[in-house]
Amino acid sequence: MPETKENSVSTIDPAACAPEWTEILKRMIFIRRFEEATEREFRRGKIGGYLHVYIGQEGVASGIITATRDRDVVFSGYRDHAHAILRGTDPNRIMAELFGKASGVSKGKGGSMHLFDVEHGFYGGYGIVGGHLTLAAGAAYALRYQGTDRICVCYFGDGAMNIGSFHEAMNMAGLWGNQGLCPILFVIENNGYAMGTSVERHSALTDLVTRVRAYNIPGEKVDGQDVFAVRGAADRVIGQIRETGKPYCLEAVTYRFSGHGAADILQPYRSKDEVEQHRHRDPIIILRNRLREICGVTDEDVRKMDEEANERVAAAVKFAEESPVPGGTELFTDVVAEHGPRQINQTE
Amino acid sequence: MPETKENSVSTIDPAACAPEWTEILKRMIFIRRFEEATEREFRRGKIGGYLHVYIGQEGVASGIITATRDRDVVFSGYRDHAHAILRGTDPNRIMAELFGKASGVSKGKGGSMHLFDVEHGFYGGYGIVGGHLTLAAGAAYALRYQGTDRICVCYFGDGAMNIGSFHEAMNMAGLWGNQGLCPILFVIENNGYAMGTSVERHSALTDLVTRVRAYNIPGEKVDGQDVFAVRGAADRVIGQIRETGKPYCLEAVTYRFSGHGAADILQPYRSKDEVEQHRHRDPIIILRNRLREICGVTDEDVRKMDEEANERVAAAVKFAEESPVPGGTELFTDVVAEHGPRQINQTE
Amino acid sequence: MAEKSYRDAIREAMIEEMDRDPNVLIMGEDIGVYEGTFRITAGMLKKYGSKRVIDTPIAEAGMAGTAVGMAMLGLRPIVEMMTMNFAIVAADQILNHAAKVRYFSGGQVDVPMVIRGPQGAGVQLSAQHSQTFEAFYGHFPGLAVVAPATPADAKGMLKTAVRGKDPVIFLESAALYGMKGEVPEDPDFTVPFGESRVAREGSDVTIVSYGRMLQLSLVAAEKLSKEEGIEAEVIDLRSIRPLDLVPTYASVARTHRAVVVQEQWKPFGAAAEIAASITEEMFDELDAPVARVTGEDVPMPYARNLELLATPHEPQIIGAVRRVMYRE
Amino acid sequence: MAEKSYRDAIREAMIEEMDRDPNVLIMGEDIGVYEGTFRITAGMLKKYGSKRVIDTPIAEAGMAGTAVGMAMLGLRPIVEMMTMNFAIVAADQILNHAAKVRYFSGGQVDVPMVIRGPQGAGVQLSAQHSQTFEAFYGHFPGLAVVAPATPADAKGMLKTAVRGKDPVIFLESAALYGMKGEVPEDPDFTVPFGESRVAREGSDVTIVSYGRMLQLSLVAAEKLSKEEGIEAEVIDLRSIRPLDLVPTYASVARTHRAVVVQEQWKPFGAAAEIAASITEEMFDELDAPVARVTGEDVPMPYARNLELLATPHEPQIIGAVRRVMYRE
Ligand SMILES: Cc1ncc(C[n+]2csc(CCOP(=O)(O)OP(=O)(O)O)c2C)c(N)n1
Ligand SMILES: Cc1ncc(C[n+]2csc(CCOP(=O)(O)OP(=O)(O)O)c2C)c(N)n1
Ligand SMILES: [Mg+2]
Ligand SMILES: [Mg+2]
Repeated sequence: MPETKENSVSTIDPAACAPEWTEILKRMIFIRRFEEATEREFRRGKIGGYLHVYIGQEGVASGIITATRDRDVVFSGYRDHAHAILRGTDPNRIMAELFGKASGVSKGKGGSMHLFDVEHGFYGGYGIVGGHLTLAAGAAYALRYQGTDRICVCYFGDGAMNIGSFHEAMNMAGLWGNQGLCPILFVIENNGYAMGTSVERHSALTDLVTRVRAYNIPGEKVDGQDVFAVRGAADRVIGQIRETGKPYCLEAVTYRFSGHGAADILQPYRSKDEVEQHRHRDPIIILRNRLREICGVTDEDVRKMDEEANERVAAAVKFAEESPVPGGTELFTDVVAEHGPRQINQTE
Repeated sequence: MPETKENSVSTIDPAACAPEWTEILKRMIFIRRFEEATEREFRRGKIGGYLHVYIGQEGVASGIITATRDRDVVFSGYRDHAHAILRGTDPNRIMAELFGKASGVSKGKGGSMHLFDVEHGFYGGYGIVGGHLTLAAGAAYALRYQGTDRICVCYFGDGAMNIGSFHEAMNMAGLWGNQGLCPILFVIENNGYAMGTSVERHSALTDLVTRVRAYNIPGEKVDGQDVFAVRGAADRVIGQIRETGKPYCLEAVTYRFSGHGAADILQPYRSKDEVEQHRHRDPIIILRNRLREICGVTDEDVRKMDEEANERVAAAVKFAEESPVPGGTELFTDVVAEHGPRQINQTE
Repeated sequence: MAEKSYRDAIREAMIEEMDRDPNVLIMGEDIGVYEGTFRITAGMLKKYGSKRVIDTPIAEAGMAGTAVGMAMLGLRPIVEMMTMNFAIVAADQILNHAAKVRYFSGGQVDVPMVIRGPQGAGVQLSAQHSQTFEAFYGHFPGLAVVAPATPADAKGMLKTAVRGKDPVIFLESAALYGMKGEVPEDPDFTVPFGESRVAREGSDVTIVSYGRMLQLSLVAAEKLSKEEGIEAEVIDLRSIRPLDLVPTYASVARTHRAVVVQEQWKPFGAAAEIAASITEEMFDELDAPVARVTGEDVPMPYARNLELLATPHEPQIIGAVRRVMYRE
Repeated sequence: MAEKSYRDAIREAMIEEMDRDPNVLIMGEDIGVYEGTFRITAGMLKKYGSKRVIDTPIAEAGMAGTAVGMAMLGLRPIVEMMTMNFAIVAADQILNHAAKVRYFSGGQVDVPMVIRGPQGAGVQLSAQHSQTFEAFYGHFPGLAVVAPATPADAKGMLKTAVRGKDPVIFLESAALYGMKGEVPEDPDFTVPFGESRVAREGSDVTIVSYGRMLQLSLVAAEKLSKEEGIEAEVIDLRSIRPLDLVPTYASVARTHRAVVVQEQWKPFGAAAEIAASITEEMFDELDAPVARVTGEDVPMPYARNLELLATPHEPQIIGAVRRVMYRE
């Protein structure tokens, strides 16, 4: 068994004014500005394909990924920019990926849905709903198999809970967890909708986190708009996962302020009013207010963070814009190892 | 909404000595003899492919299918002989199917795993574990869509609960059930093993019926070796399903006395002793004893049932043996409707 | 006749069939409240109600499998796959259940169901979202697989699919949704499966294709005619299974040269079957080996420039025509 | 060299690789306590423990998907599919994840995993349990697909698969498990992918095949030699992807005639690709169109007599050879 006790997670007291909270606010603001920029660049035609932004949900990834260690690993779906950013991926290279440039994290081959940064423990970035859950469970198994105390975090949406691979992944994680061999945190990013289908319309049982009890996996709901709550839960359960090798599930109740994807303009499935209501619970404003009230963070501090974020994002856009597109031969690399073999009888 | 109240299910009081109970004993004995004969004929090389018999589990199908109506529909997996027999399928034609004969229920094209008898509401007979669950949920939807009060019964094993299609079928059934549009009884035939893998080794949570709560489907466990208990539960819940259009799940705890399939000789996953223990709870003996004690059924009555069963089974074997094999042109029929079209550019 | 888009042709076929037969229903992800990602089903939930326009959870196996069960019990479900890529998740339900249950039941059930949705590359959706599936499904007996290239065929073939007795894989192309064309008004206008057609007459070379690539082939044929005086006959296969190559054979008997165009990867792609069949049947007539124009043998990359390199375009078709005419 | 069965060759390859590399593990349904439905893994649970010999629930997508994740993190999982038919349930995890994650991550991960198991018809398992999958997988870039026909290849290619960096679909044949053959003893004996071999020399006609059909082809070739004096060269492709047809081309350059043998349905089957490629490359050398010998285009029936009619046998191969030699 790996030694886990000695270097246990450094938790931060949600009530304390640790400098880390300011850092988290900074990152959340950065994510927001970054996502707004991607929407802009999509409209400008600089970004193609599907684009799913994280606006409104920042508290979820921020509260959890900041509680992980450098050597932990993270899997996400296609709404993955924030996860990569929080893992420490260079925003320039994320933006370049969205622009389809050679300097992108995935060499321009993946795009928005397939960000990857293995060096920072970010293992993607997947486009098939629920498809990555089994991968994450296997990764968690591998981490214990190798005798490490690394853990795996796997993000997915409320809608992903209805696909078969969710079920198979959960049961296998539960079984392996019974033997202490599956240190994984499953994070349901419950933003209330799978595209245009609300939770009550896609899940027979709407209390989502209770569904994972069917796999002997414990879980709890957390207010995803309150990053204090998220981080507090994350610190606690990640420590426990690391120690026991057993899976755990957090349902982060959140809301996306933007459309499902850049093409979701009409949003016939929800009213403007509903969105407005939820904007009152903007995770960035909630954190800012608390830091202002309790820890003396000033409006000026926040303005500065915003400014810095804008500058950093502008730099990323510039970097992306100025980067070259992938060379034509890149088409054929990375299909299999060592740039080959291609089909031997391929003509062209 | 269909009229359901007026012709509600005729229930039989498990405590009473209704003649139906003698009939059920007869059928269970018949199934036992039939299955023993199939094992014999398999060893004689008359039956090919996979052969999965129902020996030890007779109480489950018998208690439930006798509570259904003629126009109800039943889906099963590959361990399907008993289900067909109980629906009223001609045993001759079942045995002929196992022999691969033209007179078989599925014209000899399906074999043991694919019995079908649509006239008697038996919709198969499927070989992919869990694959038929979605079909059954769709069938149940169709029955309500058409405004009838027919219901669907879907059988599957404990092992089938871990495959993705189980999950998708259950959630969809739960959702449709929330609208009263999915009159289906899911029956877990929990015989303790998926082939050689015991429930604790394949399911993270071993209390199987609680797993369906994740889909807002109510359920209960029932002693599958006690056909009184099974039938009692079936009468109650089938009435309720018919009335509400909502799914329900019964976990029938049972045991298979034979190997998983005819090839499962060594059975390294369980001891002889364990099997012996369970033989003490033979569903046929349990029913016989109760009918003897309470209702005055004599040993002579039972001997006669046995004899009749043996004769009937022998006749089925004879019928199967004497039936002709399918004609060669049968190869090409039933691929698509109306015997064609075959690929137009097919040579020869 | 009326001018209609490919999208509206599909939509109208569904509406007319739902009006005609109460057993027809549609199901899919976000086809109701959301009105469909490509808006094919816009307004239909309001018109037919939630019993006949079923918004499903994200559960493609569940959608396909429940449709099989519905079909066995007499309904005629049309399953919309948001894109056909997601139907891979339902492969078992389609290939091992829908395609085979008629057979292994000895013909006791009909399975009148349609699985339809867009496929193909072109808008930077990258590797998991850009595939085409003709060869994938075409291999399996028990299925019908069609890929209409025009609004008229989209409408007429979807009607045939809905009215049939077998599972149909109905492969649309998102890139064609906006394309307009003449569509007959007759509500009983149907286009049978297994009948290919000559989309353009010509005597120098035969180009064989279907779906979006058929349109590309027609553009290439016009260019060839204008710029090089080569008159290509273009065959629209329409159905992949059953596959009708009789008009192709007749054409090759005159042109002695053939080019097959498909979007997807070359190895074990649809063009292999078509080329092999042409060769088997017309060997003595061929003056050159049948050429295949295909996408590159790589997962689809995201970057626009790479995606363009990965997919076939007119120049490749023209190049292949030159090759089989020994004009290089 | 030692005489070994195909079954033992596979088993030994796994054992030797597990002994050599602690990152190699095996997972599958009933491979541990039950000892494997074909007893390939008998005794391995005891030897390696439950962490390295994982009995899984019935969850093929889960098996394949977790294996991808393990492989991305540095393990080398071997997934046993009880039969390859069940891997259809895992199609998305294999085709859309295992095959593509290297590409869409821009080459950031290796995916060293093997999916192996028996396929094919012959013992009355009927429609859902009797399929072969060369064309199904061969179409997808990012995968390697192999179908060894001999014990030596089974061992050598499985070792190559385990030691590689990419997902490998390793197609076995239950009908070959008992077959014996010489297998080199060297624990580092491997057989590379993408190198076909001449299994029998001959100068009159080239028969191309792989897996179980290769053995059938050899039997047919002997018969042809004895009974008709026709000397067939028989090529064993071994790999489907990458596909090496160079020795086939060389052979056809001498024989001018080719027959391709596959077990599965003809339309869009593996033989189509092989025939089309041979024709493309060797058109001027061919004296007859490449013939395909395939199974009938129907779901596999249960009845013994029908199953025999549905699958290819020596007479069909001999008939095809006669046809391409114009000896009918
Ligand atoms: C298997 C599959 N089916 C359908 C889709 C299309 N699709 C993409 S995102 C999405 C909704 C997912 O909702 P949820 O899981 O709640 O995540 P969210 O987008 O809300 O973050 C759908 C249906 C897909 N990508 N994969
Ligand atoms: C998808 C799939 N995987 C594996 C198999 C092989 N298989 C056939 S039966 C079986 C065990 C099923 O166990 P359970 O569901 O408990 O039913 P039981 O046999 O006990 O009645 C397995 C693994 C299969 N038929 N389908
Ligand atoms: Mg959501
Ligand atoms: Mg069982």
